[in-house]
Amino acid sequence: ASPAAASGSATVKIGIITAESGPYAPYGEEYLAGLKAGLDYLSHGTGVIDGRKVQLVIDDDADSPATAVNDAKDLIGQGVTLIGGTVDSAIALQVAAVAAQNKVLYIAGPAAVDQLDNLNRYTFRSGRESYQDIATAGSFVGDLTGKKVVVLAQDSEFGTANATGVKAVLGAKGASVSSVLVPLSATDFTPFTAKILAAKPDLLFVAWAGTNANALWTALNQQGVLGATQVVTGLANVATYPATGPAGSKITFLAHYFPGAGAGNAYETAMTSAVKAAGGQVDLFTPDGFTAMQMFAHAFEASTGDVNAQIKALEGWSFAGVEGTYTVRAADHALLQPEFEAKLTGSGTTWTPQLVKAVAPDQIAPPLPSTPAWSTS
Amino acid sequence: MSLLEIADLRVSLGGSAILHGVTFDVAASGVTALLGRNGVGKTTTAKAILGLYASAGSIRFDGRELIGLPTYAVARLGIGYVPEDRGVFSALTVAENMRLAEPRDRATAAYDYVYELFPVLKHRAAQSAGTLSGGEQQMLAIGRILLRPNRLLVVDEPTKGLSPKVAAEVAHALKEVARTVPILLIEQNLGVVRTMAGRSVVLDTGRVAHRGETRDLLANPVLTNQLLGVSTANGVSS
Amino acid sequence: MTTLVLLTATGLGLAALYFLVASGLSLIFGLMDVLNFAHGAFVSIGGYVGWTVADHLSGTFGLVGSLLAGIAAGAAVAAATELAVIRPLYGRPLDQVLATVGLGLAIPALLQAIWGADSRTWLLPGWLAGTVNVAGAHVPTVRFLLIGIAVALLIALRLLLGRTRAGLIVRAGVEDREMVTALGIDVRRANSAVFALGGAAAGLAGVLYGLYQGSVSPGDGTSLLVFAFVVVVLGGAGSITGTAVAAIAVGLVQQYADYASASLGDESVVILLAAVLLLRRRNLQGRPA
Amino acid sequence: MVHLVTTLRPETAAALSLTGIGWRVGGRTVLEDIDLAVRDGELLAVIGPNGAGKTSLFNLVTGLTRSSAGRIELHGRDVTTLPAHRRVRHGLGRTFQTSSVLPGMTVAQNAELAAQAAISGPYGSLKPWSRIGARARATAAEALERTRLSADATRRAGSLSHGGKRKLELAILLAGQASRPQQILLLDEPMAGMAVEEVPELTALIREIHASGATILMVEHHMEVVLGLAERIAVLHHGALLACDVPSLITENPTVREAYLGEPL
Amino acid sequence: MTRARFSAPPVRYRRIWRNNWLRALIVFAVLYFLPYSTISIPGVFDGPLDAPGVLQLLAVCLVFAGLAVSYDLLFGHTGVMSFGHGMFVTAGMYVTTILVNHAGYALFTSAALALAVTLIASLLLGAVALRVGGIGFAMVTLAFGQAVSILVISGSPQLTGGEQGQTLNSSAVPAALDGVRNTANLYWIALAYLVLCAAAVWGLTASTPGRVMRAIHENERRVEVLGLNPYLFKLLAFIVSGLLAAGGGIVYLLLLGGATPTVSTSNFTLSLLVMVVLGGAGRRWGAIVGGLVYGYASQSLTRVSGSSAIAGLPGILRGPLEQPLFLLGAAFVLIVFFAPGGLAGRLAAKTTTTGIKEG
Ligand SMILES: Nc1ncnc2c1ncn2[C@@H]1O[C@H](COP(=O)(O)OP(=O)(O)OP(=O)(O)O)[C@@H](O)[C@H]1O
Ligand SMILES: Nc1ncnc2c1ncn2[C@@H]1O[C@H](COP(=O)(O)OP(=O)(O)OP(=O)(O)O)[C@@H](O)[C@H]1O
Ligand SMILES: [Mg+2]
Ligand SMILES: [Mg+2]
Repeated sequence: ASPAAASGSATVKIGIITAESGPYAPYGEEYLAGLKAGLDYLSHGTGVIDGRKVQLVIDDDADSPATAVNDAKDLIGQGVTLIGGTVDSAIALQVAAVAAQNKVLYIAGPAAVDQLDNLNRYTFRSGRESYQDIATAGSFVGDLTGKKVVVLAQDSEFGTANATGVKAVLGAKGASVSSVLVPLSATDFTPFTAKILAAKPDLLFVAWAGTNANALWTALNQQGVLGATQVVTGLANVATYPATGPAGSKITFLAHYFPGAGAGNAYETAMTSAVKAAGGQVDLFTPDGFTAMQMFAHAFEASTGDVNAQIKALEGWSFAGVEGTYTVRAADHALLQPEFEAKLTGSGTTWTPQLVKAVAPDQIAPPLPSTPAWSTS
Repeated sequence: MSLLEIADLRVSLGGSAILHGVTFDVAASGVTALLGRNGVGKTTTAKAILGLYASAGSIRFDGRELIGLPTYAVARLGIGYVPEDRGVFSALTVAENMRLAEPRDRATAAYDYVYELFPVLKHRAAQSAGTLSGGEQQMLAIGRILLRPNRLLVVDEPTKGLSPKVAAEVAHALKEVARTVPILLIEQNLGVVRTMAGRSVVLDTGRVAHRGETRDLLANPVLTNQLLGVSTANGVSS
Repeated sequence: MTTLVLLTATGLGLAALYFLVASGLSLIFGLMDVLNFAHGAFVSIGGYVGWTVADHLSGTFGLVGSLLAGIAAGAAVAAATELAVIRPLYGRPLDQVLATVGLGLAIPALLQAIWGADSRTWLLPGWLAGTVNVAGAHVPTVRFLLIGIAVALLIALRLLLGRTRAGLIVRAGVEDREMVTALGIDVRRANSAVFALGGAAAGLAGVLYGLYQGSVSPGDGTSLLVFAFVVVVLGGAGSITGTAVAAIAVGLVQQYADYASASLGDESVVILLAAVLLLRRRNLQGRPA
Repeated sequence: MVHLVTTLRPETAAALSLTGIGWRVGGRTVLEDIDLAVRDGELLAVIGPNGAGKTSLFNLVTGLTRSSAGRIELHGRDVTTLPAHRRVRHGLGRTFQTSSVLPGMTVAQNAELAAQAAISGPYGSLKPWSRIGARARATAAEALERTRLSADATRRAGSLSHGGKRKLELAILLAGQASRPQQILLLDEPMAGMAVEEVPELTALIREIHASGATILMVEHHMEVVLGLAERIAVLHHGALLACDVPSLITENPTVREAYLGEPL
Repeated sequence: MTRARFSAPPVRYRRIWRNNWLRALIVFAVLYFLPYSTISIPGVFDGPLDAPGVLQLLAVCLVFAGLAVSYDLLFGHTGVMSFGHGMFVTAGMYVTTILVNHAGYALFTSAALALAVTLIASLLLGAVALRVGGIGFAMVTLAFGQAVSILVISGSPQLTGGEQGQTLNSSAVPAALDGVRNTANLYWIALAYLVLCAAAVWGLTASTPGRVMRAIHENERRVEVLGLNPYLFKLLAFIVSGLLAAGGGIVYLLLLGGATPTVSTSNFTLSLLVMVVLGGAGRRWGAIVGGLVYGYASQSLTRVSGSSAIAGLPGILRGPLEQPLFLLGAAFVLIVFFAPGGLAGRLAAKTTTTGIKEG
């Protein structure tokens, strides 16, 4: 950990555990940039919010659960009661457990796994979840009754979760959903394109977390899948635009966020300028950081010591932010938020996303849990 | 005059001193036998000459200091080595073993000579050396060295494991070779030593205990008894 | 039918990729008995160097350039490794492994530090980006490039090892370095040569993997390493032809299995490996003496 | 277990009997149709030109390689299909032509392991070292004593001189077989590379072992030793059993003279 | 690699045995009392030794050390190289988790069952795999290891949680183990595990079968001709090390509060190999030292790489140094050069010097 020099009664420590090295480093950096931008914005550049000096203690989890848990315990041991971050859903779940054990507030992000909702009283999230992505995709197509939908995903928890998610969401709209799963070890994707074509879908939903996205899109393009059916997928961070670019014109993107998605609202402009000032670039997960800081601030403005008060303050809190209006749903701590439909325009290796339309939070709100994980007292 | 001059050669292995100051010469022609009981340091001496063990003192070959030279450089000076454990490459075929040893300019004459001496090497050319019989391996070790244009041969127990007949043949062959190429011969079989005659050096626990004409040594029961521990003058023959 | 053709063709492409990576590994392991865990890193280096070249000069010219650059880079890095890390550790096989593991960790991290964690897109020259119609199947042109080069490499290596003394020297060196040097041979030079050769193959593989994927990322080579090991073992270390056969087997099996079912696709290779090894009990006992 | 063997053994049976033994490998016939019966307590020398198949024969008998034809019996029980380690329990022991010791362990530990293997019975049972250690050490010490290696007991076996390793081979054999009844020992060129002075001593040692009741097969090129020790001599030639008879007759045999002895030096 | 020979100096059992127990006693006693001390070693640990973060870190180091010891029994002492050791750690971790979370068994019952499962699995696998020798065996185990890994990651996500792993039902975790304030207890459990491993392996290697194992490492054929069946002793080593590994998996599970698929990857097994070699294969203290060092490095290099000292450096230097893996890799290479034959050997300064030159 690297605690800044300043400390004392008038400071609040916020512990951040996220990837600064390893494959997820870029996302971690995006998040941190947003976080700092948020602090800058909320403290009007002073670093002091509500009369308290905010001190960020940032730990690199290097995408290892062991390190993350160790960091969490270390932070808690140091008396930190506000913890945030992590890209990797696996790690987020582990940290959430530690937070609950020790009754400290944890605001996860950008980890997208649905289980972070309704997990425990102490865990919140500052980003979107897979369900909302899927629901967004669902909102693109009109009447789905009798339509064939195919999900292309990796044969992993993330992939299968998406597949089941799509079944639930679009199946409810009368679509018949099947899935084509890709082994994690696969480097050649032609077999799967063949399968997809054989299925003759009306809509192809691509849920891709893995690397080698290029190879995937090239294959889909070369084998004529993109021509044969409507294809929907999530718009990843800026660096991947060139990968999806060539096929981009034929794809409808659902976007958690991309630069400009906020249509230049106050928060977005503030965030953008702050990040630019810091020599960075706004990207997919920058808002998650910004939002996290908003939530932290709201929490410790309610109380610095009493976690229950903080939870109370956050539960049901609705606020304006980078992407639009957010609501922390009291029942399961899901973060209701807008998502976007976008398309890529450009050529070569330079592509820019264009906003097609924003999708309202309630339109894509995840269903309430049948059995609450805790009793809201 | 002498081709190889070893002076005050000292070697220690695994922390213990093995050779404490060995001094002897190898004449420019004929055979010089290096004799001694088991474990006195014969092989160590040979390996030191080849630069396989780090050593102190001086080893001058044709006036050139060998100590400090890497082994391949020593070998390139024309010193051929037949190690005690034969050192055949078991993973390679007989032919490949020989190809490794042969000089750049492939001497077919040499091949003919070797094949004549050890026909088995020809018949087993394609067999992997590791599966050769002990004696066959010994033949390969000797044969492949004879392919090279040597100026000095260091031969460590060449007749070990050879049938009496072949042992005799090898002895005579080496004697032939010795006419043109001087040989430093380490040998336990006194019969062979006698055939080759020449001079001999006897080691005892890392020191030279005796130098002189082989004939005289073997003719002297007292000496042989004291140095080699054999009572009868005409020692043990195979 | 077309599907079968497609699967087979692309399967062979995959096989070519595996062969490219495994051949260098097999060379170094088979001849020098060094299990080189840095091989994957060499591949990645080749990839990035190649990508950098292609990034500056586009088109076919750039393609050739990046291939050459990749080979050169791979060879250079490997040679350096042999000189600085492997050579001082001869006779200490465990330490050699540890050192290569270290490099295997450090190099990708280094690449990430230089080029970032995000994969870099590799724009193929037009003629390579398309597909070739084989009996109705659209086989990506790149695959043919890979197959072609793999075959060329196979032939080249066969000739090199079959005809040259170097292969012989190194093989002998693994068994008994002292005796080889006692035959007046400087075994170290041969070793460097072989290591560099293996590295060159790795570099080439790196570039081609980049083309194959249309991108490069730091972990590329390492991710292929397990498959490479499998191929090497199946083919028998040091046997180039064996490696080729094994690569084809693995490539096709994996491709077909992937099509059959995802979970099967993942397991197929390891099942193949276990089966083959257990059935043809290769036990490395000493020779009768 | 060991006792069973003794009681079950039919008195008539030869210690070792080979019937129609053949070994083909790599398209070559190394051994062909060997019939040989070694009497209990006999000392049989096996001679023959290099490459005749002597070591191969030993490998077949010890089970390191499997014969492609024929039947091997130890004390009347068929062991043709048994793995090497099972045959040892019928009293079989051997030395190797090229010394095969445990280079990283001390000379003493080499012998101790052999002793332990013999003491702790079939599966090298898991008896605690504290129980068998003392015995093993004693046996080992004795074996080293008899082979004059006591002085080197604490040295790494790998650091022994060639002759030293040859002696250790014998020591291991002694320690390993000490506690086994009706031993059958195969010695592959015990004298190779031994200093002349050692030869008489080792000869004496082998005679001693033999006198203690062991059946011995010995491959040796050292004719003086062979003639000094052997009760019978078997001659292998091109993988076939050329002759098997008392020394005097063998040395007369013209083929043996021509193919094997040649002109003695 | 399978030809690896390490020239351990001659061992005179009784004496070394005794004072080694003494040494062990001291070392473990010190480790036992660590959580009571409030000393802080700046630069090494941030915070005093009794700080939860520090204890957690140390606990993980101890588990790694134990796992390394278990692997060394197979690799260093018997000369059998397995690339599938991680699968036993996985077995311990996942069987326990699944039984607790999905079958609702108590933690200890589940752990016991996990060990039972491992026992059977290692017996079967060993019986089959040990029929192939050398690198062949390494690859068969690699294959099975991979198979298990794939099973855990994409076999049945709802059961294993796939690549996300699965947090252990906190309700099943005894109160004495949950929460940061109880980290010391976890630390002691980890320590106990290490002691167990050390005792087991040291005891075994000094025992009758242990000597055979080492002999197999040296010259398998010789052992066979002595009338011992190498196969059985290898199998014994394989099973024991497998069981110890599973135990490690369970302790690790407690430390993390959940199961993680990382332990099933071939990289994890590789890291065990690294620990052993790092410390010195087949050496009494080798695996322990290696495990501790590796554990510490792999966890706290992120601190170094993230430290302000490095952030201050010029770009060319900073880039790589900010990558913990780079530091780790570089460290290995350096250690190999400065501590031939492993750190333990260095510490004991027992590196045997032969006069043999490189040709
Ligand atoms: N690597 C080593 N470490 C320690 N001592 C060694 C080593 N190699 C050999 N020795 C010792 O050095 C001495 C000389 O060995 P050397 O092999 O030269 O004997 P030798 O005269 O060749 O005996 P032999 O006739 O049995 O071959 C022996 O006592 C041997 O034990
Ligand atoms: N695996 C094998 N493949 C081919 N030939 C073999 C194999 N093993 C042994 N041979 C051949 O069988 C013959 C007998 O070998 P063996 O070692 O038994 O001879 P030997 O009688 O012991 O000779 P020596 O007295 O030289 O030790 C040799 O010619 C050898 O080349
Ligand atoms: Mg010698
Ligand atoms: Mg023989």
